[in-house]
Amino acid sequence: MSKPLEVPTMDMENKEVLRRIEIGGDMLLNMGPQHPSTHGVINFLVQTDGEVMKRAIPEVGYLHRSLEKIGERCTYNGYMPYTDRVDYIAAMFANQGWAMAVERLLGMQVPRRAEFCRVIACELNRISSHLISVGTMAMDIGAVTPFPYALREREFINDLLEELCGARLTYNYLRIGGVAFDLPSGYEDKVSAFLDHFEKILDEFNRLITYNEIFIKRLAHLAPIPAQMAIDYCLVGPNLRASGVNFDVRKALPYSVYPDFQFDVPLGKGEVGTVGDAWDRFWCRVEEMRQSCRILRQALAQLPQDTAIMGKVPRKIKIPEGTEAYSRIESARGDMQYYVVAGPGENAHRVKIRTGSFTAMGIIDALSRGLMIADLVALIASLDVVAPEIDR
Amino acid sequence: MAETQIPPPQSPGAFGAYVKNVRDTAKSFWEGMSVTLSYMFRKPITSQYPDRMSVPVSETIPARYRGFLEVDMDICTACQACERACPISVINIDIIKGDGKTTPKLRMERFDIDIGKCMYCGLCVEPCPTGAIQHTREFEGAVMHFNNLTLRFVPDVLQPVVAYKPPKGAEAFPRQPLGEITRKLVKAWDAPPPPFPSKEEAAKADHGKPKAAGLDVAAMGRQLAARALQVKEDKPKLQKVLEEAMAGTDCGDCGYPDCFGYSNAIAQGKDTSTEKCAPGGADSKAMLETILVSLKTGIVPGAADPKAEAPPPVPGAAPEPEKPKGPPLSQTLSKDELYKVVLDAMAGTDCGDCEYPDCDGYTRGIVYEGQTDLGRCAPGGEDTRVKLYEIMLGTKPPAK
Amino acid sequence: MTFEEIQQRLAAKFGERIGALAPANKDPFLVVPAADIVEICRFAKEDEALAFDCLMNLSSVDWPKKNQIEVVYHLWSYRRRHSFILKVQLDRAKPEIASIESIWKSANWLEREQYDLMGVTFTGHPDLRRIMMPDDWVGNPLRKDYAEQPQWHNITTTRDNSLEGYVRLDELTKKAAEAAAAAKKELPQ
Amino acid sequence: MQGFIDNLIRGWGYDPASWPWTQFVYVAFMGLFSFIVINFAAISGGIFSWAERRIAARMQSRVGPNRVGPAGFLQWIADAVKLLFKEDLIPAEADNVLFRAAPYFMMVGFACVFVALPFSHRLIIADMNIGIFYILAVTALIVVGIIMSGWSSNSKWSLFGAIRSAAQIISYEIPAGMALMIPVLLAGTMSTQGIIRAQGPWPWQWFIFDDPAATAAFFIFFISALAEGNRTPFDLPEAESELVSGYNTEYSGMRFSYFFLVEWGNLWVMSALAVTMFMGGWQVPFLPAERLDALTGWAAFFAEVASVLIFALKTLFFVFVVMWLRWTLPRIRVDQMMNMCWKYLVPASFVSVLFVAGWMLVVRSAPAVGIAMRFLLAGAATVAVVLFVQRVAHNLRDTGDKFDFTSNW
Repeated sequence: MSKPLEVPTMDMENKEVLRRIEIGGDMLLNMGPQHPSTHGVINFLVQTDGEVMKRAIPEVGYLHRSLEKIGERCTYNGYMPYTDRVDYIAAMFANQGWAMAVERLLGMQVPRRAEFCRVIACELNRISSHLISVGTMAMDIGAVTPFPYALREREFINDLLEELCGARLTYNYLRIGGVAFDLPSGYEDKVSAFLDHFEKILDEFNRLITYNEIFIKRLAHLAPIPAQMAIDYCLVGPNLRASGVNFDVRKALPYSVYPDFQFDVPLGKGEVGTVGDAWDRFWCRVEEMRQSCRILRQALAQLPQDTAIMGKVPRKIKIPEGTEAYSRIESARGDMQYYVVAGPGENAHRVKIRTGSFTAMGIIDALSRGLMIADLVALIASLDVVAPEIDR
Repeated sequence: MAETQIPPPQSPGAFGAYVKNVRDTAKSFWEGMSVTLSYMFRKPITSQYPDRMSVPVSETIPARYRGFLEVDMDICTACQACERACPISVINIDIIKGDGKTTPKLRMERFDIDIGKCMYCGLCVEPCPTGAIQHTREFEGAVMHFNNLTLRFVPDVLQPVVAYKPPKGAEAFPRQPLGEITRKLVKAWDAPPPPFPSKEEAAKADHGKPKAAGLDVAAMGRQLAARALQVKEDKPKLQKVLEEAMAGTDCGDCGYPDCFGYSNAIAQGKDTSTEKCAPGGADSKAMLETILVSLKTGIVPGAADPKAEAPPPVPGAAPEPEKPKGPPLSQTLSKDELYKVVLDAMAGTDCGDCEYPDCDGYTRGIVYEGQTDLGRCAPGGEDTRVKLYEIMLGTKPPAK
Repeated sequence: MTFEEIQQRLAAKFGERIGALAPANKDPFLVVPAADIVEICRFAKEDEALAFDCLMNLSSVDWPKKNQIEVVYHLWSYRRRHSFILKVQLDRAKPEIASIESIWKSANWLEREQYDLMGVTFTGHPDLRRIMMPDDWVGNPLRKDYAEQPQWHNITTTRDNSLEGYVRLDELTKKAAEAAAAAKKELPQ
Repeated sequence: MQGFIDNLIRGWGYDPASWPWTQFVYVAFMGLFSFIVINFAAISGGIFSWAERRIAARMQSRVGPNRVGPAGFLQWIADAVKLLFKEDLIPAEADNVLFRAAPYFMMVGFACVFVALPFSHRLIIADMNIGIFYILAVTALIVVGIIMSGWSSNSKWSLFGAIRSAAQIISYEIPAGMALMIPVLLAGTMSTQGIIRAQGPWPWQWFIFDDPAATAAFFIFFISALAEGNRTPFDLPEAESELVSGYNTEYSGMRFSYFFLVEWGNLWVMSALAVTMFMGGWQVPFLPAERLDALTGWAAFFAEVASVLIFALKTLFFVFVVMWLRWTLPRIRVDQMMNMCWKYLVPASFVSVLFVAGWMLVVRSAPAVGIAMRFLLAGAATVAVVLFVQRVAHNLRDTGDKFDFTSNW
């Protein structure tokens, strides 16, 4: 390991320091915070020798809204719209994580139909989140066309979710103990019509970009993450499964009504490069979209007919101080975990949200040694890192 | 870490790899190019908003769309449930209380929603008893000045709007078609900003939430207590008097579907707590207590003999005269009467904050099982604690 | 393995330094002394039966009443599919604990976040810098007694709320109306 | 063009050789023709930028600019005027002289190519006998302009873009040069008109189908031309996702419009060169070159119009193919780009030149083999096109959409 780079302090007045730093002939580049391919506001301090990078140090915190501090001020139901903002591309999962954490605190049961509504909304949101991740990754490698195709499909999902809960991005659809609205009439056929269309679009997407030779040459063997390193850095979700670790919270620690559905967990097989390289992460996300379609079809088929969508919850939720609960769900970016300690009266004492992107950022520094700048862009895209989730 | 991780270049020496590379490239280009060319001959997905739309955009928006908020003031009961539900306090309602005779009982001087700060989460629409506040499907609200983004549903502050009194057991509440009010209120995009006085100017005009004029809580309480005494046996009439002491907004915060339910429960003696009326706040609590005390002791407190039984300390009112040192109620009353008084002193919200399942459990703990910690009723807070010490020990509670 | 078995295994190895399993009405946790956190974590990782190969979550809770800061370690084992919670109670004035970055690499960023937001210093951490707040920020936001500084490099942290503006505006219009009414009343004598 | 001016002078009753004013007339005409050609280059650059945005939009299932003028056709004029009025920023620490000069170097490099590019049977500025050699030499000037702009912007990212682009253009000159040797070999002359005259109007008479190596040479030339024009998959210098916009990041206003013009004008140059060399240029069917020369009066005029149309159609087809490639393929990495040039294109172009030389000897001794090979290759090409059209139709139906080329423009 080379000597850790002494990072110049960010004193704003003396900007000269940052620009004139020359470390043994290397160039110090500031990639970000406004940069088209950092997926939100992140800054990379890149020490390069020409094209090849010696080291890329991520700097985060530009999007820090301190959601955990707000959690201590809001009532339990009042905090739900804030959880949408933890990861606004996959907001439904953050809602579900928070709802499950508080339901564990209250020790209450959610009616079966509400669980189905949650699963349907979450799986649709997983597809739309993966579409953005896959679309932006293709655009970062240079292929612009797959991005509008992905966004077009995402628009159909946005319309479906808008019809279900009234918002396209920050849904605030779940409530403690159930869901806010029931499925509108005729919703099932709209969703199944979308699914039929979408699976064909997936095949077309694979033909266009996944198996494109330049795409493969750019991503195969790029930053392969061995399984042990992935576990050590606590990578989760598609990043972990691409390295061959068979762990999906929906299967390993089943929650909600997932045990009733059959679906398999795509694992990285190193089809075009080594196991756990950027292409595998890309492929895992494409396959997961297909599996989500399977889950959605089964959820629509087994939808219970009773109309209870809300469990018995007191109007003002008060939980005895000091009780704590830990909930884990399989978000689009992996294992999202809520650690909630109840406080006096109506609000929590401490909320800690552990998201997939945060630990994925931790690994970039180690992986970036020796990559080229174009590869750093591809690596960030393949880890599907989203700024709001890192900074919270 | 391997120093350089540039992928191993294919060895072109092997002629097979060379040809395979070229063939793979050609095949994948063939596939990719055919897909993009096929899109040349398909209808693009873009709907060309705003002018070349086949169907006007408001039809394409689903019914549950959460656009700008709209309050139909004709059916708004001024219960401020929406203001309390909003996590970022974007709604600002100012209430003027009246005595119901000369001035209407409840008027709204201001009902502002700052749609610039609103996050359209829909939490305010749920608790509204009459569905006055709704999300419209309006979203075109661009304005030049940030302060124009506040919708003012009370048009003129000098003519406050009278709160709506929903008829008993009414299910549907007539309202104007959704969106009309908001569309009128959203200003033209180039409207000039409102002439906000700066903080200093406002300070000169002794700015601050004015004390609601026109309602003397203690006096009204005594009046209602007197009327309650005359109709002591006739439960429905008693219920009417009790309901007058409440805010009358049927907001359901007290746990009963509407004000009738709560006042009827008190009239029948099932519910002795006087604090459940959240919109009524301190005023209606003080009035209800004077009525209950007068019903119990048979004389209107303070009307005939000011010293005999001063009303229990009303928070915020003038400091009441020092109570004569009688034995605390816990010795004088029987267990079940004591039970009723202690339960009456609690918040009655069954919140379970006191580690007892509900208020009834906590009261039984104090009265029967000798629970000594009297400060556990979180929602009741300070004044419940004062009352419990008053009843059980007859002394002032130690400072928190 | 269930929580009790894990606790017994740890107690067998570390004897009296391991406390009893405290139930927190949902997930029982184990309070361990701050001094030998590194030793316990290394054992938890290397021991075959426990095999906690992943530090899932590292958070800290501020208890001003108990004048304590609790650092909470959530461990997870991918091989054994079981989880465990370790808690360490530190003095609130100067929270200080050894870094376990050498055992699990994910601790690197998690510890930096707690250093930045709660003020817990992790000795032996290779790169202990603020992660969320700017380097010259004062105070630790997640502490209960944290007051936000009014401005940072003369960027204000507060914004005038337009609702208050309208309240002030209404006051003036009411004052004006009353003045007009009063003036009209004297005029007719 | 010189013959045309001499006839004109004789028409005025003077002998061009001895008349003292001949040189001035030459200069005047040169000014006139260069004015016409540069305007043509600018306008075609602008129209291509509008066309590319519309085609790219249609391929991405969107609409593209359709509000300024009929179908948005005047969009490029609006852009040009906007660029003219934009403030012309020069970064504080930029190297003033180089920063200002860079765009003009690029313009010069780009405009000079038009001298030797034919437009139709008679319309060519100077049918030099060293046409191809001149074109290759002049395109190298663009590299100088790019390096200048990248270096003088004094920003690390622009420097990255400039160095990448320099490496790319210089290394792809070699395969491009070698690939162009093959038409020169087949036609025996380096003059562009001569090369076109050596081909016939019908596909099997074009050099592309002369022999397999010539077809390979066409692809090698086309790929190298893409690289020299900084077009996808070689748009590394202004890789949006990494370098934001490479060497022309710091430019704005009029200076930026020169870069903009050169990039899109290059499309015409690249396609015109490919059509001239390999696809038979302006050859009009049923009218071989000799009969075309002999025509006079209105017949000559209509023949001329026909040859301009044919040349323009073929060139526009290739312009469409270049745009189509841009909106399908991802971007190559820098080392893969160099790897591809030196390990794939350069050896392939050398082999194909040798093959063509050998092939010409074979054809001289047995012409039947030559003709058979031409028809074989032309047939293979048509089969490939038919298969491709079927594949496109299949893609269209596979996702359940209908053929619709008329709505939502």
